[in-house]
Amino acid sequence: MTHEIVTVSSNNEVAEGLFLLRFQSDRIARATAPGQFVNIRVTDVFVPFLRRPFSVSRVEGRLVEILFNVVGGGTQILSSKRPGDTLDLLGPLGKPFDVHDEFETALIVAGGLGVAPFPLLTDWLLREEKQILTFLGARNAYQLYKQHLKNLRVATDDGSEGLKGTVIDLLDRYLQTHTVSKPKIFGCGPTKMLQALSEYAHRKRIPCELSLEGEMACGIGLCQGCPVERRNSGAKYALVCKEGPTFNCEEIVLS
Amino acid sequence: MTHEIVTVSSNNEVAEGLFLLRFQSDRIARATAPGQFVNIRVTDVFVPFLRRPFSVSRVEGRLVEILFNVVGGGTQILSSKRPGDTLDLLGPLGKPFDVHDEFETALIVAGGLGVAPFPLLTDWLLREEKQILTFLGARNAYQLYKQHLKNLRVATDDGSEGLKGTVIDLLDRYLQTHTVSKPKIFGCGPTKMLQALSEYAHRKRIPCELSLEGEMACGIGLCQGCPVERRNSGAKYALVCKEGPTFNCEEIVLS
Amino acid sequence: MVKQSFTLRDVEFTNRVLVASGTFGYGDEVKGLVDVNRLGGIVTKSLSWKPREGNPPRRVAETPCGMLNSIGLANIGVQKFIDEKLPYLRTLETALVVNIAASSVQEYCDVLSLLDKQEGVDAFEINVSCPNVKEGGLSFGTDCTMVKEITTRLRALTEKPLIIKLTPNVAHISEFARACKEAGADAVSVINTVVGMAVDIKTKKPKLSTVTGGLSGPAIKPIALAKVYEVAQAVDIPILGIGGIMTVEDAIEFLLVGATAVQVGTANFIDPNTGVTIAEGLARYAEQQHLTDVGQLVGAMDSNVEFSVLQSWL
Amino acid sequence: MVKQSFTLRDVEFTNRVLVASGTFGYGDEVKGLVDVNRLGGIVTKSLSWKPREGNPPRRVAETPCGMLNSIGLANIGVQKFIDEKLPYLRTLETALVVNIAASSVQEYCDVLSLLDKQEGVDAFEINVSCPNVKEGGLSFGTDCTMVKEITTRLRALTEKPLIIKLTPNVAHISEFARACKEAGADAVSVINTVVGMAVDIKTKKPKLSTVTGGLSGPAIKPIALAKVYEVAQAVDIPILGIGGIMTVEDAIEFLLVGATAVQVGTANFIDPNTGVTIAEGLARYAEQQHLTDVGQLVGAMDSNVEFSVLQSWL
Ligand SMILES: Cc1cc2nc3c(=O)[nH]c(=O)nc-3n(C[C@H](O)[C@H](O)[C@H](O)COP(=O)(O)OP(=O)(O)OC[C@H]3O[C@@H](n4cnc5c(N)ncnc54)[C@H](O)[C@@H]3O)c2cc1C
Ligand SMILES: Cc1cc2nc3c(=O)[nH]c(=O)nc-3n(C[C@H](O)[C@H](O)[C@H](O)COP(=O)(O)OP(=O)(O)OC[C@H]3O[C@@H](n4cnc5c(N)ncnc54)[C@H](O)[C@@H]3O)c2cc1C
Ligand SMILES: Cc1cc2nc3c(=O)[nH]c(=O)nc-3n(C[C@H](O)[C@H](O)[C@H](O)COP(=O)(O)O)c2cc1C
Ligand SMILES: Cc1cc2nc3c(=O)[nH]c(=O)nc-3n(C[C@H](O)[C@H](O)[C@H](O)COP(=O)(O)O)c2cc1C
Ligand code: FES
Ligand code: FES
Repeated sequence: MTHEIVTVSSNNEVAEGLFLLRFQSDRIARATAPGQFVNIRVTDVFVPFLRRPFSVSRVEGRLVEILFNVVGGGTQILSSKRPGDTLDLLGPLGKPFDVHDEFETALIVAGGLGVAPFPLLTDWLLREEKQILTFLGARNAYQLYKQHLKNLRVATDDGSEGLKGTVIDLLDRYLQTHTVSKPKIFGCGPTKMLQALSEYAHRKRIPCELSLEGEMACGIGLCQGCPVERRNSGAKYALVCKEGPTFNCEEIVLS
Repeated sequence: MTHEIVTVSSNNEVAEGLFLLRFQSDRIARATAPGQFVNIRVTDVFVPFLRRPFSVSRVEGRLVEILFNVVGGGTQILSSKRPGDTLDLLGPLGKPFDVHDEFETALIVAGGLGVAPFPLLTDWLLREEKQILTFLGARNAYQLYKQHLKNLRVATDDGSEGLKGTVIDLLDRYLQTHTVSKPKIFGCGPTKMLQALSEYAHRKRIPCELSLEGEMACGIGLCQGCPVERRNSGAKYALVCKEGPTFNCEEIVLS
Repeated sequence: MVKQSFTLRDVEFTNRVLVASGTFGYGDEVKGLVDVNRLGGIVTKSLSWKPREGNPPRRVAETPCGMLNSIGLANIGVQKFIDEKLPYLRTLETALVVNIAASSVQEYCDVLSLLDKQEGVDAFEINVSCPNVKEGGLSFGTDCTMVKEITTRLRALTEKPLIIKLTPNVAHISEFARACKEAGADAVSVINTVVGMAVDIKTKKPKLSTVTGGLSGPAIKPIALAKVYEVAQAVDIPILGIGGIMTVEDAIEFLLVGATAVQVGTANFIDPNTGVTIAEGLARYAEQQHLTDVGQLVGAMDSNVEFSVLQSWL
Repeated sequence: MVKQSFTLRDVEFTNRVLVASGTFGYGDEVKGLVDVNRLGGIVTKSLSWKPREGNPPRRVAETPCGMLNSIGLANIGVQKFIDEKLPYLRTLETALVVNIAASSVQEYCDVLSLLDKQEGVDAFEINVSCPNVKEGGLSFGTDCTMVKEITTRLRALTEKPLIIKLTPNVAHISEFARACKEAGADAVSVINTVVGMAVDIKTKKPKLSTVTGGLSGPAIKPIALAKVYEVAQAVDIPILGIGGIMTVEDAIEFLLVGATAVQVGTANFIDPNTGVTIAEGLARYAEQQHLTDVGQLVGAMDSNVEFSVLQSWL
């Protein structure tokens, strides 16, 4: 983890309200594993006051990509950054997805902006020579981001592209009609979708790792502000910023 | 007084750390008399929290000019405004200089950025067919702003231009060697200079109006936050934003 | 049309957004700039028996997301208010709440009695955050028995709505609210400013001439919400919520935690129209939420946690 | 070279900037990111006898120029701290202040006694902003006699510097400081967080699971300065100034009003290096001011106004 001032090299709206921001950082480009995030100070006045966490979406040479939705004040300011502007950030932070364990087929399941961490994961999985199937869900066709993903299948709430339904329906239909060898699910998206996904994975006995997005104050384990309930023995809560943001879905209770 | 969102048409550094900002507003261009000010909200986040008051420096058609120094957060943000950006402002505010009373020669005395209100005053005095003599003081030649002033004489602390000394010395030397008919002093600048100037005017029995710059919260008489001590009978304090910012120097005690 | 009004005793306030004492002058400063008749009510600057000059400069200082003030209750005095301000205020449709400050219980009574006879005065708000000269200047507002005494004495003098404005600078504000209710207050205003200070490190002097002052603005909004919530849990009389309200969303927060209405203060210095904007925003919001009455938002916060001092949060 | 250090009893702090409890973990989270040896001291997260899980989510919420927290004293417990954290902390040169939280006077005593024996523990800071289970959860910190009792009991148990951390959520904090001094405290820390809350109007639920929480950050700086000033006028024991310190200028303000040293809290969440940056900035500032000792800034505010509750500022 390092604290750096980096330079924005590009920042474009790639889908409805969805921005792709690239910045230069050798260190972060080299050190980041899929599922990790950077914590960005979007302004040096105190509004918004806290840093804003964003998954590293992809790395290309010394360029690092983040993908973000404009949902409030912080992302608004971030969307106004121009090439040459600087960003004050801490990263890479958090525990990455595990890509080394005993699986052969990665089932990547993303809801909306949950797609953010998966381009980088895809690159790593390819290096590990894993099979990859990607299931992407969004409200409508305009909000889809499909770059740098493999074997893509799409579901939209309004049916404007792909299956009309949830990304879980999409996954389920596929698995009913195909057999996949040694599957493992990688999921990211809204909490409701993650709840459904982890139930599904549990029922189907498919190993499943999820990336969570909870409110954070520090992002580095200082404040104890980001608990998620543990399912099993031991401490009652885990810290999303340190012990996560990726968790095996059997470990945690999503609420 | 109106509340307007105006558009910046230009904003340039015209001297060391000194910016000239032009914006478009028929209403303010028409309604403003010399010595009045506008109260600008430089940002819609809460830092800085309060509006920032600036004298109207000059009016040209529907263009209004303000002249400002970057001294802190608010003026920093203001200096970054670009043509096309909007400004939220209240104005014109405050009591203008009196240009109609019985004088023939206006002695304009400005210290540093105290020059701000005088281009507009000069235009009005010319219309009233008054004589004008302008005495300008600054730290050094780089900080001088000399546009749209008449019969200009200069003093600098370091002697890099004009007389080496204060603007009061400059004024005094002139009045010792020249006779002026029915003079009246118009002064604006740092409080210390205004104190010296009002003593001088008092000693020489020259009528004198000063424009003050105190901290303000509202700028429109709501908060009682901008008192200046009255010299004579009646209420102990006057409100700079409403009963000022221009005062006859015999009315007030500068502290 | 959504119902916006609320009543205290027999006085109707046309909507739930008032402007707070000391932040709107006597209501006549903003002619032409604000249509004050679209406000639920105007609360005047605190009035005392004699005029007050107020504190020497410097009286205001900016702070992060807020400001400090040390005005010193500068006001024109009750008689001049009656002679010079009331005639205009009478012509307005919006409710007029006169705020009273004093340095003795007797002064509170004298000012209120004189105003109670005046046509056009709809209600009273009592500023107890004033130094009690008898007690060597200790604020009335931090002494629960004093607050109760003032309320009792004033209650006996008027049939008009009597609102006590509480200071947040106490350990348990709900005790003060209870005392006010028991003494017959119709409502409480929560909160007045929070004690604060700032230093100019260039001059090494306090920024305010009085060293300490009153903190207001968005910085204190979370504090004000907690105080309103504490009071709402303790008493059932109406609460006027005050503190850092800048937007309609802020106002909704106050209603949800239990405020019957809100007062907009410091925001007026940035935009004197804030109160009107919020009043209209509240009506629009209530419509979107398919409510028939903005009042349905009051205390509508959905919380299973019952209020409990047991909580330790650090 | 400007002198930067100060001492409490026989413990020397190499400079006047510490990191505040609960905002720097146990000092081991930021290895590689912060050179903690350049801090005047580290104050640990509050430790209780048994480990505490803390409050359910949501525990933090952003506010204008600040944040609310409701961590619930989540900590690993004193024994685990001794076994797993202290060995590393011992290797550091910076002073180690262990902060203690408890739900009974006895628990305070037990935790302190156990720690007092441990090598590497330099001083104690007592967090009295904890619910007193005996008293139905009322915070110890708002009860002056309780604070005095805790101080007396703990004083008897240790020769190490004993610092009582006061809550701002009282009417007259100076009374509490006096009680601490009389009971033998070596210093007081001023302030802990201010009670606050926030509501999510989308869900109509309080943002924090515990409804109310503790407000911190620049928003409370003016409040903290006023409390430090009030305490400095009342007692002559050292004060550790805390509240919204983000920059060296902020720290200077605290020293000027009477703080012997400062603690940096929430700022660590935005930049964990803030404490080090401020410590070095203070030394540089003192040099520019031609001081021989940063301590010359302590209480150096130039104010003719003697502190007086007589001031009314509205
Ligand atoms: C580990 C982690 C990784 C993340 N990665 C990404 C990413 O790659 N791309 C992306 O667009 N966003 C990501 N987020 C969410 C992102 O941090 C928030 O959207 C952002 O902080 C909102 O800031 P804001 O000031 O614009 O909105 P705010 O004004 O803070 O909030 C606006 C709205 O967004 C909601 N919101 C705020 N923070 C979060 C959050 N952490 N999670 C969910 N909702 C939130 C608020 O409840 C509110 O309704 C991530 C969050 C975490 C914790
Ligand atoms: C009626 C009036 C007219 C003014 N006209 C002009 C003008 O035409 N051009 C111009 O450049 N400035 C003018 N000023 C001063 C201007 O308002 C301040 O410089 C500005 O508000 C500083 O804002 P800031 O956020 O940049 O600085 P801040 O961060 O607020 O303060 C930075 C430094 O500037 C000092 N300062 C802040 N406000 C004032 C003030 N009102 N007067 C003097 N010093 C101050 C502070 O004490 C501090 O030392 C005027 C002020 C008033 C009251
Ligand atoms: C400049 C100023 C003057 C004030 N004067 C008074 C007053 O005379 N009487 C009073 O009861 N409250 C007074 N107040 C307090 C406000 O009415 C309000 O309670 C407080 O500012 C908190 O609300 P806000 O954050 O919206 O400003 C004053 C506040 C400010 C900022
Ligand atoms: C997330 C968080 C956790 C805290 N935990 C503790 C704690 O365990 N014990 C304690 O005495 N103070 C605790 N505090 C209070 C801080 O130490 C400090 O007194 C307060 O935050 C004000 O300073 P600041 O504005 O610089 O943060 C905590 C503060 C925050 C923000
Ligand atoms: S966000 Fe601070 S510990 Fe996780
Ligand atoms: S600045 Fe508010 S009355 Fe003058």
